[in-house]
Amino acid sequence: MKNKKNKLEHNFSSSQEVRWCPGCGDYAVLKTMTQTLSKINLSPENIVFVSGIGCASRMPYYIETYGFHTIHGRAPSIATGLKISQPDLDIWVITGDGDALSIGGNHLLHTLRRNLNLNIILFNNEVYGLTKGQFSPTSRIGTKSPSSPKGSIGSAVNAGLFALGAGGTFIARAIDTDKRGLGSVLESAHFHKGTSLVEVFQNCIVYNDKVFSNFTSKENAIDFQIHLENGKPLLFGKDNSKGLRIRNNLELEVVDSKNNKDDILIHDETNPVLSQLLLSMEPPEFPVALGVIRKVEKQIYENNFYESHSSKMKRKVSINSVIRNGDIWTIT
Amino acid sequence: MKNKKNKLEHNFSSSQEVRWCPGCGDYAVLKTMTQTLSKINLSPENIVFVSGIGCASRMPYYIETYGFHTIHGRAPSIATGLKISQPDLDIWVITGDGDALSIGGNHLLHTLRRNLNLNIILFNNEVYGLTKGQFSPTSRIGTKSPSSPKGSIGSAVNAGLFALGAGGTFIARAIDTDKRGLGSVLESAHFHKGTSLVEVFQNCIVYNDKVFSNFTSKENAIDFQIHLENGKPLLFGKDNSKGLRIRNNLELEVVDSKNNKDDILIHDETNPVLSQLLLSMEPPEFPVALGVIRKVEKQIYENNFYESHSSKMKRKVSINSVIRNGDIWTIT
Amino acid sequence: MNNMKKTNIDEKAITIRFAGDSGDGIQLMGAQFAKSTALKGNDFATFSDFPAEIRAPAGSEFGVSSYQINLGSAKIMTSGDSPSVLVAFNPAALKVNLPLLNSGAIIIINTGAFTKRNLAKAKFDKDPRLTSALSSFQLVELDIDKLTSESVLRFGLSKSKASRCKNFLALGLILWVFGHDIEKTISWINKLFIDKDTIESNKTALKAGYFFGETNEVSTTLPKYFFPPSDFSSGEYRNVKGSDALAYGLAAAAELADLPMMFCSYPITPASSLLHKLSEMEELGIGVFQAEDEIASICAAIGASYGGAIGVTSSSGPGISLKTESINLAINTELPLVIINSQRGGPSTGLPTKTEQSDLLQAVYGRSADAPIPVLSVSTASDGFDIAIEAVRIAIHHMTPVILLTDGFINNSSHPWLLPDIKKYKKIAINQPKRDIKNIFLRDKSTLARPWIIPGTKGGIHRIGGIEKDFETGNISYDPDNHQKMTNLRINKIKNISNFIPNQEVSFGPARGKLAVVGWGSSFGAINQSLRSISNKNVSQIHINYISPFPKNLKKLLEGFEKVLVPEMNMGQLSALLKDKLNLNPISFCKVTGQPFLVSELIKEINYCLDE
Amino acid sequence: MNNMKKTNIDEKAITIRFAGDSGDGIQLMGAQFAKSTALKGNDFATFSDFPAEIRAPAGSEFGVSSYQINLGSAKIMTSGDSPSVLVAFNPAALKVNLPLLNSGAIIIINTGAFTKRNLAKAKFDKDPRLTSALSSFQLVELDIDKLTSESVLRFGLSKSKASRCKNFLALGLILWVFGHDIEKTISWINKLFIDKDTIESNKTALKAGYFFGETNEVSTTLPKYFFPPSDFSSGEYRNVKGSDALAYGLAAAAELADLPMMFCSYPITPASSLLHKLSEMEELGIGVFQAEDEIASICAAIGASYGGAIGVTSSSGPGISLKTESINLAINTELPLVIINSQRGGPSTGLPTKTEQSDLLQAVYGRSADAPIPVLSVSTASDGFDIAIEAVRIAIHHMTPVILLTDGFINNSSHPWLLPDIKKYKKIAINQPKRDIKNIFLRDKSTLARPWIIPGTKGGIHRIGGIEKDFETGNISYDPDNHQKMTNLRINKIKNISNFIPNQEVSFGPARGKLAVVGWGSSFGAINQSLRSISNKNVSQIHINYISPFPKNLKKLLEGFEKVLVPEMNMGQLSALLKDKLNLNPISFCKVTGQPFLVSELIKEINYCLDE
Ligand SMILES: Cc1ncc(C[n+]2csc(CCOP(=O)(O)OP(=O)(O)O)c2C)c(N)n1
Ligand SMILES: Cc1ncc(C[n+]2csc(CCOP(=O)(O)OP(=O)(O)O)c2C)c(N)n1
Ligand code: SF4
Ligand code: SF4
Ligand SMILES: [Mg+2]
Ligand SMILES: [Mg+2]
Repeated sequence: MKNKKNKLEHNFSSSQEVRWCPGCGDYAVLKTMTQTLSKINLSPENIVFVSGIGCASRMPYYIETYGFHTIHGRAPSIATGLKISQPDLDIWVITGDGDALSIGGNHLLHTLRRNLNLNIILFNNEVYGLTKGQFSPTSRIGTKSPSSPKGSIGSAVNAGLFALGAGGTFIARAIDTDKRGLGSVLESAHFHKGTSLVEVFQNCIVYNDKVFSNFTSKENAIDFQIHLENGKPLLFGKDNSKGLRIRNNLELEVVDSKNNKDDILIHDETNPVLSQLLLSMEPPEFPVALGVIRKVEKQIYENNFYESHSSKMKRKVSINSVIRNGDIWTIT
Repeated sequence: MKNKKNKLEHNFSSSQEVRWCPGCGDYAVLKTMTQTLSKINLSPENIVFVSGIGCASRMPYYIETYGFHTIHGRAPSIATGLKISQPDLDIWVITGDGDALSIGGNHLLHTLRRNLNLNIILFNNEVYGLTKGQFSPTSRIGTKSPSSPKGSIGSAVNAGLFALGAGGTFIARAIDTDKRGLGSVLESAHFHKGTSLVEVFQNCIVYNDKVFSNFTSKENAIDFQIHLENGKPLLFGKDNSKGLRIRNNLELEVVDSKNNKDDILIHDETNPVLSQLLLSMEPPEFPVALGVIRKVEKQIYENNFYESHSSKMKRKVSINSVIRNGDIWTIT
Repeated sequence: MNNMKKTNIDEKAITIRFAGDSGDGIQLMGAQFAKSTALKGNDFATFSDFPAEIRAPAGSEFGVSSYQINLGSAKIMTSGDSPSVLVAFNPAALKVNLPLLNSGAIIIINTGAFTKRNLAKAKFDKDPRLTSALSSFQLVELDIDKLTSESVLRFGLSKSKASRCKNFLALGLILWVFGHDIEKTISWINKLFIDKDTIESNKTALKAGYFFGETNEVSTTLPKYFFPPSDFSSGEYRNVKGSDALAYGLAAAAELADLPMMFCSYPITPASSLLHKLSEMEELGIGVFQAEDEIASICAAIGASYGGAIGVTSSSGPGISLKTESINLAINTELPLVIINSQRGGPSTGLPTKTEQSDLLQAVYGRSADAPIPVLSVSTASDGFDIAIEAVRIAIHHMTPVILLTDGFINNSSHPWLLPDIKKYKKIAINQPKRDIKNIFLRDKSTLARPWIIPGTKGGIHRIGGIEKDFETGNISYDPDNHQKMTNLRINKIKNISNFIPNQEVSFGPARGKLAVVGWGSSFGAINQSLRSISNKNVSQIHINYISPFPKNLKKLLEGFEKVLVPEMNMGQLSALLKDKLNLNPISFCKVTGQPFLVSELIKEINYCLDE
Repeated sequence: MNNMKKTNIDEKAITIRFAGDSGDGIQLMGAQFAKSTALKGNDFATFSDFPAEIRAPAGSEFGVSSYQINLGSAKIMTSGDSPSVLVAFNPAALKVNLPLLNSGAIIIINTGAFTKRNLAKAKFDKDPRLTSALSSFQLVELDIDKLTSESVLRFGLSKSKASRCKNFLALGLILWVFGHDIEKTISWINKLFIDKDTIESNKTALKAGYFFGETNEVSTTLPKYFFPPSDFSSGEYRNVKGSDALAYGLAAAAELADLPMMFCSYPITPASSLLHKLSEMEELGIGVFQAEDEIASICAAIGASYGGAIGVTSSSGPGISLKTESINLAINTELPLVIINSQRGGPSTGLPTKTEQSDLLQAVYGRSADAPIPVLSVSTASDGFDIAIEAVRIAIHHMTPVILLTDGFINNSSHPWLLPDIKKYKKIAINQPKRDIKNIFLRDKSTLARPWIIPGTKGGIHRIGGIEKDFETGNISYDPDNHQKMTNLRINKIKNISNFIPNQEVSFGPARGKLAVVGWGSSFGAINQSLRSISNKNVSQIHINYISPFPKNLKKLLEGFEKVLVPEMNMGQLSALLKDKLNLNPISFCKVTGQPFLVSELIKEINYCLDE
């Protein structure tokens, strides 16, 4: 079994040299990605990785599928055109926090609202890696960087809340090095019918090392991560000793799970209020919500497109007859 | 008193001919806008109207203040630069659903998240008016238009929910012809410190007539509008006979207000869950929430900018000394 | 009303202009009159001139919408310099169009609209009928408003609804003036509207206008025009608008390549008409995607092309500018793509509804780095059909994005079109290998194009992107020599297209001579007409459709003339290219008013060049 | 190691290149060596060449980062064609740079890195030391790794941390080779780092390298170079990097105009260095806004200009392309704005870290409609100071956006800079009327500029926008004649700038002759050096900083030469302009490899032109 997996996985590693910094979180994501592809076991030629520009966006070069390394921020639009023209392809969009949420925010918004069946993997390292470390829209206020030597002054965008506001139908999160968590989220994203947005907390070892350590470090993991499962109570901490419940004022609070068993919320991927509350949680008050936060059904753009398209993109008449339709006259 | 107001209002009507279609909702908004400006009683030269492109975006021509009719979708960015360079100006951004949410979605997102002290008035007529009636991102699925003769296929964006996801600090709504509602919302927007987003439901009589009639028409107004006031219970309908309460599953429901007095929610402009629930309401199940839905305090971009700026944009040293600072040498 | 010629039958063509408020239905009326003219067998050309405002306040000067048609038994090349007949629905329409008219022109005014209020709105100090302003014209006063409301009285319509029939009443009258049959127009009305009352009232108004002409005293004040049928070559014809011909051409190209087409766009004047037309053409295997902006639209088109469909995108100045970065991605990844630019007055928002041909240098040079792209241009309304096919053919055959230039004038003008037979066109060969792919980037020797291997193809897995690629493997390469090689390749690939396009022909006149009048785009008709009028054996018209690369013989051809005159609706952009690319030294004749060239101003300039 | 010259003191200049992994600190080391060279009184010029990857896997060829410096007692115009000394930190650095070296060059290799693994990563089949690959060079083998780790042993650093000191060890050795004082470098290290251990270990490594040179047997295998001070004119000097000089120039312009400056940008290579530098210059009244994309950044700059500050935006190819539409808004609204383009290899993502000067035609022609804009260009690293001032001056004086072209090479190169005195510069006059505003759009007679009335000004209320405006009132106007008038105005306003800029000077050689070598941008040094080398009295260098409009005398000046040769790092873009604008017929010499011109290749081409 293990052997077989390894063999399959091999199919998805391209021959290109990987050009990330040693120690970059992108390596771990690449690994889990190829393993997930192997597990899903699709034919590589039916998979396309479309990416924008940034360190993360180099990923398509390293996976043995079709790949299109496009321009900054526009990968969702290119993927949209590709998906409409070839709806059966399995399309993954690889993007970064700058690529998706800075220059590309508008395309992300519209892709999410249209709900094409695409998987968007957003590598959030809270920095522009490729351009050498400037703050990004996900950088926390006060982030020092070459373009903000005294600290950035605009508050950060929360990728998940943004996606929620955009009408996203699948919102999930994982940590770069968390093979299991990331792997299962990638798999769910693949099987979700609609646009899946996966935010990966990815460590940029050169420009933003340990920026997520308040919940990813060994010491913090247990107390500041909550791994969601649909239909299961929202428990975390050592031996699941802590849980989340809702207060009267519609706010969340962390409580001792044993003494408040009945109050503990049950995860419901379809409830928008819960999605909002979970996506807003931040340490130290709360754990960070990981896994599939939201998953709902909505009309899928390319399905609507083909359903309403009278010829299903396959020509039914000749231009000869179309131009001869209507008020024509003949000179003899 | 009335006389005085009229006099003042006169100050804000420019000499330019108004060029909207007869019967367009924009006229009503213009009127309420100039009245509000008169009421606020600022000096016209300290007010700037910045707009994008679209029917609504012509408004700056018709108001006797400074005005900049820019390009499609970019008004928030131009207003941002203007606000940073002249933070004391009172800046209003005039935009449409296409201008703000189609081509300009990204700038709106980032303006909202940065929270500059600007007032953005979004004229939502669910259509591209100026380009002759194509569906827009706020058009409901199935909207027939010259570019969607069989009905549009992508689901609509909800301006308020989008703004909420973007971290907006002031989100309000009004109906074009509702002088009182619109006037008070415009005034609140002006006094809010931070980016105010006001969505105006505006009737395009030519391309999308009566698209909001399910809650704006005389018959529907009473049952399908709820006018919010902070700290007040969420009541609506004839004699406030109906109210909103929350169910266990974190969903809203409409109930008879007399028999459920204690359950009726109290409007809280600062509660994000409530904002989300109110913004999501749609007829026929729910009334449309009007007035100030959300209003919270957050750091203001230009304040942070000047606070952290060591010279407050007023040069303190000469370039002569700066270039002579460090490793220099003299040849004699 | 004074000394009136009863008929102009001795003339071979006449120009007539309808003008009224944006809401008066002038464009509709004009278009139907053009159709009717076509069915009558006369040649014609039309031009629409309307404001940027949707429905500007009634009666204002800037709200005037006009439709001009030049028709007759002669060969008609332009919509006419100056109208001999004006139908003015209100004072503003009169005011705005008065300066354009031929002296002696007939002006039919709707007296019902000549109220004090309307005169004020049109900024007439006095009623022009009471001044000398109209003294050199022949005024026909008709209360169209009243005639209309009376004619539809029995339908009990509201005043505003009744008034909306007035374009049909006027149309009826004009149909009578030109001796057209009204049956065709009646059946058109039957199809145009859904609401029964609207259909009936409009038909009634139409007939009222027609019979009013026939029976009333008008026949003594209005001339009648009877043009014998024009000399058309035999075949099937229809009236075609420029943007429609382009849409048909795109569909034809998809048929010739046997591929689906994805048209991805974002609305903008005057490009939207193409979007609208293609939105109705699903049966031809065309899909339309209205994106959130111009960048998304070109990117979606690139994505579609990557997926093996024909990606097409379309816009105007501001939107085309936004596509600049993405065009370079298509160049670098060598994907077929057609970018259609419906030029309009600029810069910036400029004059959205006015015409101009000033995006030529942007098309040829307007990208970062050495980024060559083929540029084609449409010359007449019907011409778009063939040029669209050529654009798609080059895009696919040479694996490159192609820019196709048209303009607001062409999109909104129309004329009779001899219907082509798609079966007579050469198929567009595609190179989408599906098996036995040995070398993914192996270029075709004659075109230098790479194969179009699309995702889903077994054995074809590869990666493309905007970074410089190795000539052999297609992998990322920062190698200096490779970059030079690829830069040369990109340039040579496009230059080489000149081996696949037709030689430049002479549109009118001899192949050598004293003066070549060289144009491109929508000035074709005006130039042609002016040379026909001058009919000097030393002057020829050379009109360029293939602008980048130029046809191989162009330099030689132009060197066969003593002088080269280049009239352009810009400040000299084709001239710049002729200097740069062919080392010629042309004389520039520029006009940037948002209005097409007049034949008269061209004749003047040509004569000046000849005399000099 | 074979027959080694002990010193090169008889030569007047030498080129040396440091090369290693992206993470080896090569750029830091090089920059400090340049500083030290400056303080020694020698002239120099530098060039950085690094990969697009941040820190590509250690040992790979594409991860090699290089720093080249040409220094000596002569006048140094370029960073040198081919290095005579290479310090290679690993096999990949050797592999990549070998083809560039002078025959006979000294190669110092870090033997510690010549492991099997690293040799494999560099794709050496065999250890090159064992083959003939290095036979024409002088090899100096040093285990820099080991020397470094031994020298910092006492700090108990981790292996990786210790290894990070090796650039300082190498720097120490090189300082010794060139007879520099190490004290300045030591005090620089003291300021560079915060962490005490890092400071101390690096200083220790530096000294170890220096003393190793002084005391060990190296002195027998390595030459020492002593250059007497170069012949500098008297004054204060500093070493300046191209992007820093530009930043200083912008600040100087703000000082001369006495206005705040808003620099609005979005990061992109190689433009970001300007963003970084200006982010540290608040004291000069400069504000920096990092926007969400390039469109927002230019729009914010336009907004700032509208508000009365100096708006500046900056980017490279892909980002500049995105600004196209907004530039036209600035043109139409006549707002001052400076757009800085740090050109890089393209098209599309292209070669982000390599240099090219191929955005010239885009700058001049790359917008929709007739949209003229002044274009200036920077020729050397320090030149940016003056050109930035000129760009701001023109923008404000003539109320227009201005494009300023620089490139990746200039931004990353450096040389000694004779410090200017801002007090000697002419102030930049602004026309921001605050009272008694009679006619809001009343143009200045000499510049045709409108006044810059900013919001907040009493009595100045008006509206601007992208729609065509009436010449007199500034209100929206669709009038045909007005559009022609405004189009002419826009063109004449920019043409007229030629009355305000200096005449074109001859940089080298006589004002008439056989051959003019005409360049622009970063090729200045290479062309100058080649003419100095050739020293033929019939050849002159004419280097153009004002590209649009051209200086008034340029045509005449160039017509004084029999031939005009235009070397460019593009496919002939200045040539195209000389043909179009001046009707000249230049010879193009093009190179598009992402690498600057070599003096040798220019000499060859110039001689070829002379012989022909
Ligand atoms: C149009 C354009 N603007 C700017 C750039 C420069 N650029 C390349 S990647 C990048 C940001 C990368 O940040 P992110 O998306 O977070 O990716 P990361 O490198 O952090 O993985 C920028 C600004 C570009 N390539 N193209
Ligand atoms: C870059 C660019 N793209 C497209 C257009 C064409 N355009 C003008 S307004 C508009 C949409 C207007 O819709 P909206 O913002 O909803 O305003 P409305 O007219 O409905 O008030 C479009 C697509 C343009 N002017 N510029
Ligand atoms: S810069 Fe950061 S994100 Fe980019 S490759 Fe290096 S470590 Fe990874
Ligand atoms: S088109 Fe619609 S939105 Fe535009 S002016 Fe007319 S009625 Fe108003
Ligand atoms: Mg990032
Ligand atoms: Mg709208």
